[in-house]
Parts: sequence; structure tokens; C-alpha cells
Amino acid sequence: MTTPGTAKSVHTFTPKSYNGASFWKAAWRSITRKTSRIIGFAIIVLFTLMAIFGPYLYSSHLPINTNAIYAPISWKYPLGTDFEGTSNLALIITGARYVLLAAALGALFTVIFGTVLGLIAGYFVGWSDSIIMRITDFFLTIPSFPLLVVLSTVWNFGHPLAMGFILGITSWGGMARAVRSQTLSLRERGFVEAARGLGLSPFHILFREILPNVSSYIGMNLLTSITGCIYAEVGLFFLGVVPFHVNNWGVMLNMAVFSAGAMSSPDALPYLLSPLLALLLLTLGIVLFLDAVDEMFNPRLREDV
Amino acid sequence: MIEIKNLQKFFQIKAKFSNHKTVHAVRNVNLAIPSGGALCLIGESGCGKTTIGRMLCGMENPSSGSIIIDGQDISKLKRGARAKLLQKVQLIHQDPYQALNPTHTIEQMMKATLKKMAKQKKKDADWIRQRMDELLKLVGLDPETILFKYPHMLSGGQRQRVIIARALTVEPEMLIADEVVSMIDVSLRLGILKLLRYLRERHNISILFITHDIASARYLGNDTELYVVYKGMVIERGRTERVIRSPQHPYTQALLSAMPILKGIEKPGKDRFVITSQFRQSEEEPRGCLFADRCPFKQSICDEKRPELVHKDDAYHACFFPKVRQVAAESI
Amino acid sequence: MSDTSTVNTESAFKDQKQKMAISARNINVVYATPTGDIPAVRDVDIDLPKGSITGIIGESGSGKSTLIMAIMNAVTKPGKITSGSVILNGENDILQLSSEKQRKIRGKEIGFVFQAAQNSLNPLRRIGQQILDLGRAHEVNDLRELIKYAKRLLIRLGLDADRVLASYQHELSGGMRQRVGIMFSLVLNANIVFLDESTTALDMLSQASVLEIIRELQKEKNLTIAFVSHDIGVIADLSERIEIFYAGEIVEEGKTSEVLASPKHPYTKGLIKAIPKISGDIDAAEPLKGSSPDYRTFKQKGCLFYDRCPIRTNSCQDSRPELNITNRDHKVACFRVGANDRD
Amino acid sequence: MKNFLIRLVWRIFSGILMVLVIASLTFFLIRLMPGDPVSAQYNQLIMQGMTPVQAENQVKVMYGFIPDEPVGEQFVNYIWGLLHFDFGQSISYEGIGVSHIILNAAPWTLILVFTGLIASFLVGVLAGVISAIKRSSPTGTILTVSGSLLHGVPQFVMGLLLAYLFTTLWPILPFGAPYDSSINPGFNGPFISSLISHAVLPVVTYALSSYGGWLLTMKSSVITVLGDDFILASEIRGLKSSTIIGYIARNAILPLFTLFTLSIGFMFGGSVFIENIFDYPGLGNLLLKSIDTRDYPLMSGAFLLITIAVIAANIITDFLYTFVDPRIRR
Repeated sequence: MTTPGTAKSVHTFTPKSYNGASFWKAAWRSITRKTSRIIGFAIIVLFTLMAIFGPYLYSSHLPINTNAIYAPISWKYPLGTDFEGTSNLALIITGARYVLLAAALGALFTVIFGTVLGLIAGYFVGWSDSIIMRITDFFLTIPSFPLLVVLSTVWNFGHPLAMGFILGITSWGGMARAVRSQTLSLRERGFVEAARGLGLSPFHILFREILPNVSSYIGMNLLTSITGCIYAEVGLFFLGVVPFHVNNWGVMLNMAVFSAGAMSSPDALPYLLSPLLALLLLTLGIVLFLDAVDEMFNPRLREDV
Repeated sequence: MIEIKNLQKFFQIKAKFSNHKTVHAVRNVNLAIPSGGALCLIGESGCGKTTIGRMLCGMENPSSGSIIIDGQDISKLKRGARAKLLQKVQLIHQDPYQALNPTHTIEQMMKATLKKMAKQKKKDADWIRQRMDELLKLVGLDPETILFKYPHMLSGGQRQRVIIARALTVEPEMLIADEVVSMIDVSLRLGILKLLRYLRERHNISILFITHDIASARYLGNDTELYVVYKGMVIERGRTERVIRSPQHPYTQALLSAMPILKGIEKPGKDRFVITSQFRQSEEEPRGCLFADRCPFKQSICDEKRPELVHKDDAYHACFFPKVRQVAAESI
Repeated sequence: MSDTSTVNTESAFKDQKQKMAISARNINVVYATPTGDIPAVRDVDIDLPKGSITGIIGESGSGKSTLIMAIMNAVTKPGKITSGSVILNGENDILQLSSEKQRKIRGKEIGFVFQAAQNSLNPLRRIGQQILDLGRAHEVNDLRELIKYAKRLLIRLGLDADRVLASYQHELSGGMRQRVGIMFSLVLNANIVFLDESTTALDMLSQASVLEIIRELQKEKNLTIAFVSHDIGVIADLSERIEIFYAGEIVEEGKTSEVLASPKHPYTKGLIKAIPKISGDIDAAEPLKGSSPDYRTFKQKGCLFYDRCPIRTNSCQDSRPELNITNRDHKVACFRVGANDRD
Repeated sequence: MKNFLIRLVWRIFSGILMVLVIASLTFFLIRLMPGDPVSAQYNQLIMQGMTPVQAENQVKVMYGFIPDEPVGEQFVNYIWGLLHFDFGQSISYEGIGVSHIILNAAPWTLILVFTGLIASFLVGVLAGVISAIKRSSPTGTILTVSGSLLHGVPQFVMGLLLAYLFTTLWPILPFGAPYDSSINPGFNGPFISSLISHAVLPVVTYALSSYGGWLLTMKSSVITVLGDDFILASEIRGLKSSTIIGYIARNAILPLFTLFTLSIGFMFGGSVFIENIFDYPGLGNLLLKSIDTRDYPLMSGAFLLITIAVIAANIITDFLYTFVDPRIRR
């Protein structure tokens, strides 16, 4: 990408047509611009790898070691052990898959529901707008977590997809409203009207003209709703309202606080803190990586780099 | 090429529970623009000139009256045919900063419509690139230094030229220029006006020029028509130079007198007068002449009856007591 | 500058000081940006004679608004005033005063009228309340009299005074907001008024009536007015003296009719030829070449008008032309003009 | 003023409508249960040797409706009951009306939520103003970073950490239960002091986990208002700096109202965790217990009351906003 405005370019200059490739190159450049963003990106990559390869690193039934109950942090047990002597680190790594997969799916559902409904409500103003907005207001007034707790009695959360779907269903309201208001303002902007005047199809206008202008908001929202979904599902497991099919961080927390009484005995601290640590580290990663996303999607920022 | 017959447009302002207020934005306007011709709509903001422009390019539907393009009344056509016909009329927006998608490069913008045109004309990618370069050069831009840029990297003038080039991709027969120079630097405005004039004379594209600045309307060529609009009604019309040099309607005269005088280059017209009363969006519809409440030459009849647009030698005016007054500034 | 002229200007300078409401000397304002400091206003000397209207014309981005902000010592971050002095009524230099003393001068001695488009009033308080705030800030003891005076001004400006005082800013049209702005600048009897692009956003008729009111008030109260605009028509119509601004510098100044009748600087000539006018032959008009100055042009060493100048020579690129007198008080900053035309 | 009242009536009406919609949703939700529990309970009683009539009354008492009645009829008298503020009978608390139970629990939740809300509001707004004014200095950046990080931490993580810190490591604060069971409740000194000391941890948890939101919004809104034209205009007119700060404060507070409505739902949502961790008998805790014991009337009652509180709070903040911003009041 030559720097703009260099009139005196020496070689015969064939204008580089804009293709996807340079988007990723520019995106990578905006990530590496600040060290804080690199750390954030590294944390996210670490957790994704943990989710994908975690279960393969350990045997399906983690080794129990009765004489190492609540062992202090050591090289053998980097995060100490739980009430059965299994290494907390192993529990964290194997438990990551369910949590992250469900959160990713949940965030995906939220973004897809929110964006599509927001775009439609914002662009095709009229009855479709009022209906969608009534539904959004409905979901927004209900406090989402109590709703989840109530739904937990009906829905079985065995598979991450089921958990993701429910998380998505209950949290797309805010997103839909924000995307709708942005679409409404973009709709009045000249370039949308010009596109209509030039006879471009509504599909082109919605997804080629309006969507790119909203994509930086969507990108950031995708990340924030991942953290939101993680906390919701870990919270559900922590409260114990959802049957424990597979081990994950929420289950660890629940066991630590309610059954293993970690709140009262100081030496059970590592068992309690390791899931909390994992959660906080992931939040830190996402928060740091967030402002890189804004720059990636906004050409105005990207070009001046 | 395009003709309007007593076009009407009124808006219902619905307050939730109180009464409805109807605002007459456009009051039976008639106009005809030959191909390659230019017609200027002059008036203050809120007088309905932009609404007329938006109705002509199909952005808004008239309340009554008909719009005839190439002999066909667009309201009687089916959606597809109507859209095809309306593509011959392209609107150029006032604000060049809003009219280009900030996330697309100039190349992407041009290709969006050219791909569609290429499909219709069964042409290949080379035709698209060749047509793109040709159009950008036509509007005075160098494709090499501009194609890969984003809109925020161009100046106001360059952006307005890109917008015109994009409008030309669908081979329109008419451009509606709605206040296209008001956001451009004063020293560069003439560049855009000369471009519009060039498109008229070389490419037979007719122009509907909407503005509040009479001076810029003169630079579209010598054979242009001038329509003065006040509160949605055409109150004077004729060839541009004639309306400027010998205006008949008091409102046109007030507009011309309000133009600032360039000391040292121009001297004020001898009958120049300034009206200080404020433009008030009157609650109820005035019975008589619309300009009555601000007209310094008003007489009693003006409050009772509303004058219609009448023909007098080669110009039209809507006033009971038309009197030519030398109000426009003359060069020293 | 030939040396004979400096002798007589010394004595002229002394009595001239009394006649000047504001005389600002080598004002420099710099905008700090990540890619280095950009000089927005460079070595500007400007005098506002008492009881006269001075027009400052310049295109968008030329730094004209920054200049009057600098005179008011109100340049906002990232801009900062790096040098200069502003002598008010021949006495103290505003820029060196303590912030409390400066606050007292603003509003009381110097009124400021903002662009019509800007919201220069607090959207959450009624106009009347904001006049009282202004009165309390300047220790006006009889606030009732202040409101009465404000009402008289509003009626003079053609507004329904009681309704305006009771309404909020969003309930006023652009034209009304502009007249309220003028009232605010005069209500404390300031005798120097700065108007920044005050008629740009107005319609033709309300612009004409606002200009008419400014003329009347100026004569009646013998105000010193500085009017900033990019619209040369408004400036030419209203002001007796004109300062032509380009890329942060004054390139030409003098009596308006004289400067417009026989412009010396190539930019002024080009500007007058390029403006759409109601009179004159339309084929003779030519737009200015090139594009208006941006942050890159400010960094050039030589004359900043170089890349758009029809009569440029390569010597114009070596150094920056100084503003010097061609005849009586008509000054121009160009190597190829009048006495010091080099080639 | 006329359409102001009309808007008020319209909002209350749509609020009630919303509650009824949610009520009917929870009603049908129970019907979706895998294996309708009502008839399961009925059959179980029959097996225990009760006559159908006895079993029917027993089930009616437990579930507040007769199992084999047509669903429509059940629905109608459920809604009719609701309108009379009768939420039916609880199952786990033999024979006590649901509305009675939830009304006892509601005050605890309201106290905690609103003190937490006000605490986080004050701390957040103050920190937001400071970090806006000193945004280039280190204090500004520390406040902002702490705000955004804390904002990311969920309530139950915050609750666990605080509970662990202040009860296990430095046991200076009591843990669990709203007050010392040894003291008899009444309007006397020790009871109130123990009430307060027990409430410190939950309120701090609420405050810390949401003050970040206030901080960031207040900071950005103060910065936008500082950049506004009328602030520069006031300075150029020579207004006193105290007046200008008053202008900034009033204009900067507006966007906080929208955040206020959003955070109410968030706070009530959090009550489920915090009351559970600190063992407070509020609505959230009640909701959880009712789910463990499959006490559906109590569950839908608790959930409904939480939603009513959220809707009521939204309506109130909506109208506070019209007093603050004249542009809406037209």
C-alpha cells in the first residue's frame, strides 16, 4: 500500500485493485502497531489452542492422586491440585473447550441475530421495523441472567451448541438496537441514496454499502459478547442449575465453593483461584485486543498509520 | 427530454394526538428541460426546490401531477420499467463528504455500477477498466493517482468530481445538481460549474441546477432558464440574463438586491432595496399572495387573491403589480 | 524594506497606536500533530483601527479563524500560541495578562459572534438565564436593567424579545440564533466585536438584513469590527479595509475598493477572477489552478502560493516574501510585484 | 404538559402489558416441562392411596391449578389471579401464598441493588470526571484502565474474590446471612450495625463490578461536552469558571440516564449470584431455591417480580430524563 499523495511515483504505476489480501496485511499491521495489542492477540491465540488441542493432551480420565490433595503450587502441579489431587492446570485446559466453544457460538448467534435484524429494521423502515423493535424491547427489559436461570429448567445444556444458542437468543437485543440506529443514520447518508439512484440492488446496498460501515462495531461487539457469554455460562454452572455433563471452569468453581469448602480453608486457594485466573486472563486478552479491531475495520484510521 | 405537469407535493405533519398540519411543499410546478438544456431553480432553503429535484429522480413520489421522461409518465409504468427510466436521471448531492462510502476505494465505487452495465451490455473486464479511466479523465481526474484512494484522502472538489463520474457510469441523460458547489472552496467552485457546462455542450446531458446563489447559476451557459421558487411556487421564470437584468417579481428583486456588492468591481443596481422582515413559517395557509407579508410593494388585493404565473413577452411572473427594477449589481 | 521608510513609520507608529483598537504583532500559532508541528498562523501583524470594519478573507483551512482566536488568547488544544503581542486600545498586551484579568476583558471589552451553524449557547438553559449568567460573571449590579437592555437589542434585531428570552436554543432558527449571538456580543457594551463566519449558514435575505443591522450598529456605537469569512462578497460589501489570508499568512491588505479594483498579489487576482459574480462576462472567469493548501503546503520553504501561482519563478522557492508597501497603505507579499519585482 | 401525561399513561400501560406477556410466557414454559410434573404429582398421590378428590385438592394447593382443567381456563384464572396480585400457592413452602414470600424477599434485593447502584454511580461519575479532566496525567490513565478492567470482571467472580479476601484471609467482615442470627431483629442499635456490616461486602461487590461502566461513559461524555462549541463560547464571553463547570456537569450527565436504565437490568440480574454467594434471602436467591425444589409458582412469581421492578425502574428513569433535557419535553 503506497503512502497516499506521493505524486512523483517513479515506476509506471498500475493501480493495485483492492482485494481481500491487503485487508489482512493492513489488519496485521494495525495489530502489531502496539505491544498491548500483541499481548491481547497472544492470549486469545493461547486460549483458542487450549480449546482445540486441550483434551488431546491428557487421557480422558484425569489421574487422581489421593496423597496430593490441595498440593501447593509446584513444578509438577503448576496450579496446585483439587480435592481429588488432579492437577488444576489439567482441569483448566481440558475444561476450556466447552466454555470457549459455547461462548464463541453464543457470540456468533448474538452477532448474526443482532446484525441481520438490526439491518432489516433500520433499512426497511415501517412495519418490519416496529415489530423487530417491539421484540428487542421485550428482550431488553427482561434481565437476561434470571431468564437464563429459568430457561435452564427447560433446556438441556449438554452440547455447547445448545448452550451457545440459548446465550445468543437472550443477548442479541442490545446489538440489534445499536445496529438499527447506525443503519438508520447511514440510510440517510448520501451514498446509500446514490446507490439506490444508480439502480443497485437492496442486497448490494445492505451488505456491500451499509455493512462495511457497521463492521467495526460488529467486530468489537463480537469480542465483548464472547466475554459476556463466558460469564453467563460459567455463572450457570457455578450456580449448579445446569447438570454437569462435562468438566469446565464453572463446574470447578461450583465444586470449589460449595462442595469442597474452598472459601473457608486457605490451602484450597489454588483450586478456587485457577478458574478465576483463567477467566480474568481471557478478559484481559480480549480488552487489550479490542482497539485493534476498531482500527482494522475503519479505513480512515488504517490509512494514516 | 423531461417534463413536469402541475406537480404537487404536501406533507402531513402528524402530531401524536393534536391536529394534523399540512405543509404545501410544492404547488403545481410546470417545467420542461430539452436534452442538453439547463434549468436553474433558485430560492431560499425550505422553498421546496430540493423536493422538486428529489421527485424528478424518483426519490420521492409526488402527491399529484405527472413526470414525463422521454414521453412516458413514470407513475403509470411498472416497477422495473420505471426504475430503468429513472436511471436516466441521476441526483448529485450537496455534501461530497456524505455521498461517498467511506469504506470503499474509488475503484470499488466505480466498478459497482460498471459491472452491472457490463452485464447488460455483455462486455468484459477490459471494457470496465477502459470505461472507468475514460470517465475519470472526463471529469478532470487522473485515474492513476486516485483509483486506490479512500474518500477521506480526497479534497471536496475531487470528491464532487468522483460523484459526477460515478453518476455518468449509468449513462444518464440528465443530472440534478442540488447545491453541488455550496460545500466547495470559493476559488474552486467555477471548476465544477465549468465541468457541468462541458457535459451539457459536449455530451448533451441536460442539467437541473438547484441553488440559493444566483451568481453561480449564470456559469452553466448563456442559454439557461431560471425559475425563482418561493414557498413551493414558481413566482418568476425566464432566460437567466433577462431575469437578472430586468426582474419583474418583488421577491426576485429582493433576492438580487440581497447579493453583496464587490466594492471596487461592482456598483449596486439603482433600485436596490433590502427587506428586514423575517421569513416566518406561517401557521395557517395565507389566502392571498404568498409573499404578501414581506412585500414592500404590497397593495390590498395582494392579501385577497393569489396571482397565478402569467406570460409577459418572453418571461413569466406571478404578481399583480409587476414592475421591472434595476436591482442587480453591474460591473464598473 | 528601504531604510527611509522605517524612519517616518517610527513617529507615525506612536500616534497610530492611539487610533488602533487592536494592534497585534507577529502572531504565531502552531498545531502539534503526531507528524510534527504545523504552523497555522505565521508572523501575522494586524491592526484594527478604532471605529472601522476590517474584513479578513481566506478560504477554509487558511487559519483566519485561528488568528482571531489567537487575538482573544483562546486557541484550543492541540493549537498553541508560540509568539506575538496584542495591544488593546494602546495599553496592555492581552496575551500577558493574568487569566482572571483576561476573563474580565472577554465579553466586556471584546464581543465575539460565532458561526450561525455552531451552537454557541448552552442547550439546557433558557436564553434569559444565560444573559443573567453573563451579567453575574462581569459584576453587572443591576441585572434587571441588563435584561431590559437585552430586550431593546433583540427588538432592534427584529426578534420577539420576550419569546426569545424564554426559549431554549433548539427552539430558535439559524437566523434567530445568529441575531441572539449578536445581542450577546453587544449586551455588555463591548466596543470591539469579532464576527467569525457569522452569515455563512444564513439564507440570502436574512444574511442581507443581518449585514444591514451590523452596519447600523457599527455607525451608531462607533464599534471596531473584525469580520472573518471565506465569502469575498460579504467582506467586500461590509468592510472598509481588507486582509487577504492564504495558508496562515497575510498576502495582501489595504482599502477594500482599492485592493479589489487593482489587486496586486496573484492569489487575490486569481480569487477575484474565480468567484462566480452576478455581473461580468461568464466566459472570462477562470477557476484557480491546483487545490487549496493542506498540511503539506505549510511545510514548504518558499512562497506558499508557489504551486498555484501563474507568475512564479524558481527564485520564489528560496525564501518567504515579506509584506511590504506598494502605495500608501496597500501592502502585498510577493517577489514579483511592484518595487521589489526581481526579474 | 398534556402530552406529557399521555406519554406517562401510555408507558405504564405498555409496562403492564409487558408483564402480562412475560407472565403468560412463564406459564406456558412450565407446560413445556419434560413430563408434565403436575399430573406426575397427581398420579403419585393416587398411588399413595388418596382418593382422586383429595389428590386433586392437594395438587391444586401445590400447583395452584387443577391438572386436567383445560389449559385455557387455567391460564385465565392464573392471569386473573395475577391482576389481584395473587401469584398462587408455593409448593416448597407448604400452603403459604407465593406473593407473601416474594414480598418478604423483595426488600433485601431492593436494598442491596439500589445501594450498590447509587454507590457505583457516585464513585463512577466522580472518577469519570477526574479521569476526563486529568486525561493526559497518570491518574487519568490509571483510573480509565482500572475502570475498563473492573468493568470486564463479572459479579460472581468479584463476589468470590472479595468474600475470600475479607472473610478467609483477613476475617474483618462477617460472611453470609443479612445479619447476626443471634440478635433479634428490631429497630435497635446492634441490629442495625450488624445489618450494615453484613451488607458491606455485597454492596461493594455490586459497586466494584459496575462502577467501570459509569466511569467510561462519564469520561467520554465530559470530553465530548468539553469539546462542544458553547463551552468555548462561554469562555470567550468571560463567564466565571464555576458557571462553566455547572454547564459541563449538567450536559455531561445526560448520556448517563440511558446507561442507568440498562444497568438496572444488569444489577437485578447480578442479584442471583450475589445473594447466593453471600446467602441473602432476596429474590435472586429465592429464584434459585425455587428451581432446585422445582417450585414453579414460586419461580415464576420471583422472576415476575424482578421483571416488574426492572420495568418500573425503566419508566421512572425515562421520566427523570424528560425533566433534565428540555429538548425532549416539547
